[in-house]
Amino acid sequence: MLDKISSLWPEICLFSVTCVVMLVGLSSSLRVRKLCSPLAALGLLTAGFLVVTTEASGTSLLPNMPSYGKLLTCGVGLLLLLLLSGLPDRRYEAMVATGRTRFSALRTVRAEYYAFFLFSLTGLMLCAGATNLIWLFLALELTSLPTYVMVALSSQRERSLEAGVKYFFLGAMGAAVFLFGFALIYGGTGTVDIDQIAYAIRGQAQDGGINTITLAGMLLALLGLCFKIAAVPMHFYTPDVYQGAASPVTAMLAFVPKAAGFFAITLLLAALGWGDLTGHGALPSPIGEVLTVIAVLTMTIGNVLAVLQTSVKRVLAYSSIAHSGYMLVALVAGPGGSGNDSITNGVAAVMLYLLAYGVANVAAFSVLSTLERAAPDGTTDESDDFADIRGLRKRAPGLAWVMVLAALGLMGFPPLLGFFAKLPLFASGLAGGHVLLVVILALNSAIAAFYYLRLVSVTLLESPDGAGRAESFAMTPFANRTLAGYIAATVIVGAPLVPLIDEAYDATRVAQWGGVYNAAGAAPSPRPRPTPGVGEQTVEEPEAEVVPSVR
Amino acid sequence: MTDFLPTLLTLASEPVAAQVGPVGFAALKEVSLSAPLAAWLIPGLPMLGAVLAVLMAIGGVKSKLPAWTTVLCLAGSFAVTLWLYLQMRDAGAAYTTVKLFDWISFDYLPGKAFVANFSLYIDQLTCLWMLFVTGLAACIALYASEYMSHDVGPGYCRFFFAFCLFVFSMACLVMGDNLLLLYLGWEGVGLCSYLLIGYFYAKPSAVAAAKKAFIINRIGDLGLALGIMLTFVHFGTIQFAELLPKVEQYVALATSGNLAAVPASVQWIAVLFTLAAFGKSAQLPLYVWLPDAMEGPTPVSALIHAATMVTAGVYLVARTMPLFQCGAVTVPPDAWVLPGLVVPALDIVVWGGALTALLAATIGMAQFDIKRIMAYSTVSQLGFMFVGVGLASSYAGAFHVFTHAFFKATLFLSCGAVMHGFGGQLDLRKLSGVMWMKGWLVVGLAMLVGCLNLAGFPFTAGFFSKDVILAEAFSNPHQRVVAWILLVTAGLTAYYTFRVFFRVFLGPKSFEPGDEAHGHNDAHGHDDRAHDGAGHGHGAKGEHGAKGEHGAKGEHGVGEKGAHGAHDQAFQPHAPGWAINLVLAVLAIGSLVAAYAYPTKWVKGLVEKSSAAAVDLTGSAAHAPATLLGMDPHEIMYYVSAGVGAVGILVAFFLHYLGRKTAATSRADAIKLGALQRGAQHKWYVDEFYDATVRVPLKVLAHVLHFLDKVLVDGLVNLAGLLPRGLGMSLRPSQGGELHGYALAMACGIAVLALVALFSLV
Amino acid sequence: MLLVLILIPLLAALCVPVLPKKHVYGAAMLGTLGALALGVFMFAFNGIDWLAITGDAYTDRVSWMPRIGLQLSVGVDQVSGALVLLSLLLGPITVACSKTAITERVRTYYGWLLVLQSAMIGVFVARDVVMFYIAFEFTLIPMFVLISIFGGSNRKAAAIKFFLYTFTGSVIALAGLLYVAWYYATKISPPSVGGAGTWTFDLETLKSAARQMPAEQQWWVFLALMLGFAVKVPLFPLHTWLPLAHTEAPTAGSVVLAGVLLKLGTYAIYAIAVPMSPGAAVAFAPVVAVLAIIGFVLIGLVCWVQTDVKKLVAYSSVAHLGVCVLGLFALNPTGLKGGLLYMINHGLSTGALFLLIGMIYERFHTRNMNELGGLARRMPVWASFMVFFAMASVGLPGLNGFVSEFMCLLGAWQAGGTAWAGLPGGTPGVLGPAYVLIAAVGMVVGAMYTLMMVGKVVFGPLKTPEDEHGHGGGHGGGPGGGHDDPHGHSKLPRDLSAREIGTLLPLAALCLLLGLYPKPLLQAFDHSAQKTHQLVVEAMKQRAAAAGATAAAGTAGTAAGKLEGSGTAGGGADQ
Amino acid sequence: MIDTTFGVALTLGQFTLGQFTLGQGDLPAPMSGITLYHYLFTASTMFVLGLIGFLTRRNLIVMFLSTELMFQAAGIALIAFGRFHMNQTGDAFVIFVLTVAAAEAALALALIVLLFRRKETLDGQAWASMKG
Repeated sequence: MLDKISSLWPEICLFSVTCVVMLVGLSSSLRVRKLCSPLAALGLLTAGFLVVTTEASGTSLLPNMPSYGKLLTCGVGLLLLLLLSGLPDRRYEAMVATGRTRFSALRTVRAEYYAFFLFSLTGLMLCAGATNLIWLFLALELTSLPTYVMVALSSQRERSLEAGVKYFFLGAMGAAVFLFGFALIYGGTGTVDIDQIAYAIRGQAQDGGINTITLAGMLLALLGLCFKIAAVPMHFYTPDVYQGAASPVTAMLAFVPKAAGFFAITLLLAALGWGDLTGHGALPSPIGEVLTVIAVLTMTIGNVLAVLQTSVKRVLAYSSIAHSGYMLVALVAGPGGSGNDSITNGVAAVMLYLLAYGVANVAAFSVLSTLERAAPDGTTDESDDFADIRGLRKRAPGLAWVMVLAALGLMGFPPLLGFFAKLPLFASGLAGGHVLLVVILALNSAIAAFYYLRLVSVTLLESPDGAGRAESFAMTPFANRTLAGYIAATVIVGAPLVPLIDEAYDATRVAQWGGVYNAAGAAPSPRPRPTPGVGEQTVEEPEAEVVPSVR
Repeated sequence: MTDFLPTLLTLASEPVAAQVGPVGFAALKEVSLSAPLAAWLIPGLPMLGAVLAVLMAIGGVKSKLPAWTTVLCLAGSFAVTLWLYLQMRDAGAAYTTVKLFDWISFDYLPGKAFVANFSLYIDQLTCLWMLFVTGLAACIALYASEYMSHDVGPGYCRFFFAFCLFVFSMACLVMGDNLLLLYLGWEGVGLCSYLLIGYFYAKPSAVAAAKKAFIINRIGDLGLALGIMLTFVHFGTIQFAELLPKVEQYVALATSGNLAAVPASVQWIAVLFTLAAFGKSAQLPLYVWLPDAMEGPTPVSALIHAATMVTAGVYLVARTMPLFQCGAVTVPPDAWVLPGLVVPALDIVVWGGALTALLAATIGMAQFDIKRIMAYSTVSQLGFMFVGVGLASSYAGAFHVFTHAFFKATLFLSCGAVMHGFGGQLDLRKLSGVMWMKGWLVVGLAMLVGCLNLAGFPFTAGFFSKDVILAEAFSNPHQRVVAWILLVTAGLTAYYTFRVFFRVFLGPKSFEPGDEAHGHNDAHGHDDRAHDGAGHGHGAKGEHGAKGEHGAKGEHGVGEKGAHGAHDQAFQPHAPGWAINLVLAVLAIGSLVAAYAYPTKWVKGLVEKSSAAAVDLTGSAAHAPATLLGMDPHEIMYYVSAGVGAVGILVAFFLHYLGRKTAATSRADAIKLGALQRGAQHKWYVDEFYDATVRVPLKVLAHVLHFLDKVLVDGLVNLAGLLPRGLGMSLRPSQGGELHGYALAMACGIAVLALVALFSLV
Repeated sequence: MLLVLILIPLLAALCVPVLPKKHVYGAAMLGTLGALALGVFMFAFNGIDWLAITGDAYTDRVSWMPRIGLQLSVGVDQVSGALVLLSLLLGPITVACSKTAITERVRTYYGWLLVLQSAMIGVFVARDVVMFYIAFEFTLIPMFVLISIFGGSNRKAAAIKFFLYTFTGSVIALAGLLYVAWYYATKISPPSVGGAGTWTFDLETLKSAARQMPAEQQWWVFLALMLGFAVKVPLFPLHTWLPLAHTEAPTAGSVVLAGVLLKLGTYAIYAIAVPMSPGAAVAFAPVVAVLAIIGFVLIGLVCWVQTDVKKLVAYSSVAHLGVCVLGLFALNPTGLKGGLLYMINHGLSTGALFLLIGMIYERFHTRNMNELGGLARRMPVWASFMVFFAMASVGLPGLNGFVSEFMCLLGAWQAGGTAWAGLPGGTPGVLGPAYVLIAAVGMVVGAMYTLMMVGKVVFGPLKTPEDEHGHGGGHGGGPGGGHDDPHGHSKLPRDLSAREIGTLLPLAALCLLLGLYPKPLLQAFDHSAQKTHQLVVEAMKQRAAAAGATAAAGTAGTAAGKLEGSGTAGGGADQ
Repeated sequence: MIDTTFGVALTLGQFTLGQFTLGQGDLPAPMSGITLYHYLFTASTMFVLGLIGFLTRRNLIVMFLSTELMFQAAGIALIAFGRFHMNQTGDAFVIFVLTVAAAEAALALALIVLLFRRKETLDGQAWASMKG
């Protein structure tokens, strides 16, 4: 078990920092309390460093995913942290600072906030490195539970509470669904170890069909996870929750649970396997079809509903749904058989897309969270409507450009990062033989272009509205949120210029996927294989007990 | 001149066709000129003139300088043509090509080239055409120097620019060694025609006429372009020197009576060319532009729309005579109408020409605008020419072109002088006895010469050239009907010609000056520019087209006399100056002397020593026995046509001279022909007919298409754009905002997908 | 060096935002002129014999993302060279024509104009499919900005339609290109270490890879590519964005749009779609030709009833490019060369027409032909240019339009299939006289609408909105009070200024030059066109062989086998 | 109604799970005749009941309890499978599930208190201001 610990140093580090942050937040000195966010950043940086230096080990199915996923978590986490700072209890802090109220450790939420954030990121990291279902379940819950609180607490508005209630209850239901799915998977294969599950499924497939319980479990698990990635049919909460939560939290919601969901789905699908290794592998029968249907519905519904919105956050929420649909296309296609270290590797495509999507998302939400408008009651409210960003170029040119780049990046416009992330989605879909799916993807990109273009033209090309909007325009005093936007925009533009993407392609490579099948012994099977069905002895390779070559 | 009559009489008894045997292209030998590139001076000098005119326009020259440079250039061009002619005359039946530089030449397959260069093809036909083109152009430029003098300035430069460009284009048309260069000239003259018809661009009718001319010509050009493509695809070349030998085998087929055996792709070339020729030369059904083209300044009408450009169609037929000889419309044997019918292209040409000649003559009889009458007479005479070439006698056509160029130019310029002098008056009911007014004698005499020629008065050039055509028609047993049509037309021609002469030039002296706007409102442009440049003194007056007419009248037409306003009393005819008189005299004499070309067989020799000479289709055997009233047609035609002409003149004399007291009335007024007369006056409603059958439906179609484009094509696109929106609308209720609704939808979604899974499993 | 060429306008564009406003115009001019100078040097004075070279010149490869085979790969052959020169030439002209028209947000304007310039050059020189696609798409953004900020009253809708329409098309084209790339990597490329093929986006490699695809896949690829490129051209049913975009775009935008951007579509068809799937091109040539002819004739008629001059010229672009596409899909050297030449010629003459219309708009603030008329009197210089370019556009021989139009139509006729291929002037092909006979009607229609426009705007009684205004405002009052300038365009002379003439003169000179001496270009295009034709001929042989095989199985062999002499069976064996 | 549902579920269950019987192998069956299927049926029924409760009840606390029911359904299934596969993985899993459920319960109660303070109601339908 200790060998596992060695690969968990980043998570452990992050966890420890989280604890420290919680303690620091209890201090009555504002200066000390203000250390929360630097500490969190330090923790993330350290974790990132540890990811690079330690050897990550996840399942042997997707050996590169843990380190990539953890690095991604740290990177985007840092950007999200920049956005989050200053979000919670601003008013309370101000009151304390002006002496209107006395500091009370029970009333501050700053420390909790950062702690929740870091817990969630820890969960995400654990997701990427999960090797069995229990771990995966716990990691997913660790990712989600803090976010429920964050949503509900993110602002004083009623909307945040509404978002919180919707998010929490529906989330609980989703969790129950995938938990039941996990149970069935366990029932169908007799193990919770993902490598072994893969092995068992392989065996079942050769024995005349994958066990129905396994398939039912997979199906339920995937549907439950659809909640995390905001895919049809579990997408309904998305716009309301995204709109209700404060923008920085929305940015986090759009990335962290989604990434966790995709890590989990990728793991499950890897265990299920994309058919044989002839290069045109497809997911086993019902799962492949269902996932295709989900992908088509998700991207289409997301896009057509986004077209109608007047709230920027809702637009981004629906676009978040659509993006999940795009990524599902690549997952349907799978890593491809022979050329799975190339651009047609759908799993790698999803990993890269998560990066591009996360960064562009941060950029978009950084603009929204920087802008404020005066609410009728004299307080400030965050920007949400298109009217709030109309003519932004005249008031804050830098932010306007960030918004434009974010929109174009999400659109996948060349030569921005989004394009190079979308390219492998297309390529993997085509390579998997899902031409129709790719055409639907292309058409959906065009529909999406409509509302992204609207974002572009509203910010860049139009003049600010009269009607009080311009007067109520203000910017939050938190320069770091803007900074997050700038950094994200720089990445959107700059990543293709430096060979970063190329590296990313390499990092996301899932070269050894299918290794389990190539060399039959690749499955690390310290315990005897489960024997759920009959005819379990038919394994073609004789050297079944060879120890896998995990690097 | 002394031996003119005896020679004439001796020759008159000989059948024309028997004298010089047509030689065909095969008999031509290729020669090289001394200083061949000098031939390029013929188009080159007019081009120089055009460039100079442009430069002068830029330089703001406000004198007659552009006219002088033009006259000089054109005269130079004429001189070079003469030199060329002399060289070619010495060479005999020969041709030569002079290449300047490559134009459109490329490999269409490896090793196979499409060649259309700036290269001249010169044989005797070329020389004939270029001699009268450049000669007349030089004369008319001189005439125009005075005629256009009211417009000195940019307009003057523009006029002479287009004039020079026209001669250049005409030279390319006539001298091009390939069909594409011919096409360049063909469209080039069309452009110049467009620019010059629309010279008075402030007048909507002029602009409309110019547009009409260009577009109808474009229809003809379409035929030419398609014909050129077909020629190239079939023969692999469009250079005359290479093309004509390749046609000979088909000509042989055709002349041996086996026209149907010629491949359809060859047959159709001539048919397409016919379309082109009918467009450019204003034949049925494309003649309608030419009468309207009289909106242009008169020198332009004389040169372009009478003497030279409109004969381009005749030239095309003559130049590609071998193609025409094997051209036909063949109805496939299995067609359900007229199976197996073969209509030779030349028959189309003949019938087109004859019908046009008659139709235009009837219209010409009923018109009152003298320039328009001349226009219709041009259309009619062009019909004669087409009958000439259509009878496979390039000589007959070319000879009539040659003589017609002189006398029609004379006629137009005379009319122009009248118009110039009487404030743009062209109505023959408002002018009378002009010849006897002071300073108008030369004009009157020139007009008389022209009229005699046109009416086919014996021993005039027009008499001979028309007779050749008539005789050819009568001697061809298949074309008797055409011959009679032409004979009738000749009589009508004599009548309407002298109707003009008797009414305008003879009779009691009386006039009513015209509305200057009719002819001279090019002045507006000039005017406005003048005060645009020189301040805004007249401000309001010059700015507007509608008002400008008055402004122009005040400043120009009678400007010297200082009679603004009440023009009827104060108007004095503005007698032509030396340039106009000189040119009229020269041309009148020229059209008399041109008759000399008949007895000396000068034109005949030129034509028959060129590629235009047709291989005799009917064979000499068929030719000889054809008789009319028991005599040789050529012989009897002298008498018959002279008689017909005389009748026409006499009728005109009786109706329009005898006893005429005023300008406006004549005995002819008493003749009421009802619908017939009205029809002729209204040009048989052909314009209206075209309007109703072509233009209006096309316009409606265009509007419908525009509508469809907007509503259907773009509508579909917009619909596709709305589709996502509509889909979104219909899905929107799913986002009702209620927790339970979402939960229910999620549960249902899971159930549905589970069912999907179940179904795909089963 | 080509990369430098792309970078020059881009650098200028980067400088523009930081320069003081008054120097922006100069910087933009400098950038475009610099690029033009470099271009002229590269194409004319750098010792490359453009008539002799058979491949690309100035090839340059910079590795970009080696793991997915992506590289910055550039090169020019004669065809793209000519188009690059066209874009370079239009660069300074578009800058110059905006000097007085654009007075607000000049940095944005010139900056994007320069970026557009770079992107256009990028399309023509790209020798890597992804780079091509990036440049192809990137032209949208500057154009979008130019239209939606500097356009007319309906600019936003126009810009969005333009963007979405072309974006949708090209995304599908991208799918087609990626499919080819994937096909190459998995089916053709020699297996590398792990059994996977090398992934590349090299254009030349992919072209030959696509030709090895099974016929049906080639068809799909061709359709996908055509969908993307035909929108850009635009081919008949996909054209409706163009009139809108043109009408709303600022002058320079229209000039670039008509001059170069539309050619991206035809260039891509010529350089990518046809060489990738010659078999499909042959199969679809009749369909495409029919669409092109519909565009030429029927859209020509639509031009005839326009009242907005600019819309008329915009629609005429659809019509003209119909001829261009017809020529390209004749698929023989005549048609191909004609089509290529047409791209250049249309860029020159229609670009100039848009310039001229822009000058009018700047003076009178209207483009409605019912409000304008007889401008020849007030602006003779303008009128002369207008007539000149109208004639070039109509296809008057001696000017440039004719040469290419004639060649396109001749090419289509020559490609008359079996019946004509045997004649001395025929070539293998699938079109024929029927197409040309109908298309040629478009020549008359072209004359109709162009002369209608010229007749209304240039000739006729003088009519300007000012006069209408003047009448209403009681101008009859003072006979001596010259109301020369009610709107007070103090900057603009009544007729054209020297700057404006300067923008038109080079175009006019080139129109004349290419009309009288097109030979250099024709020769330059020769190699490329012959090569493409060769591909097509081989594809036709394969089709014929396939058809012959089926026919032999059934009844007697049809005429298909007679194509190009003999139905060589060898080529079609692998089908 | 219930009979029909039960019958259908029974048939489906036998179709899919008929091959397994609890207590196979060497261990004596404590309650002979009770198979894995019965446990799974119980678990499924609990899960569905939880779901139905979640969908039909408007009180937030009851809704939360319904999700707990679903969690525990999964727990039963896990235990049953653990027994079936003769390993303790399922049991271990259930421990973790219980822990998470407890954490969730704490969170839920906190949230519900917060909500109640704001609106003085526990009706889930009261929170529906955002939609579309």
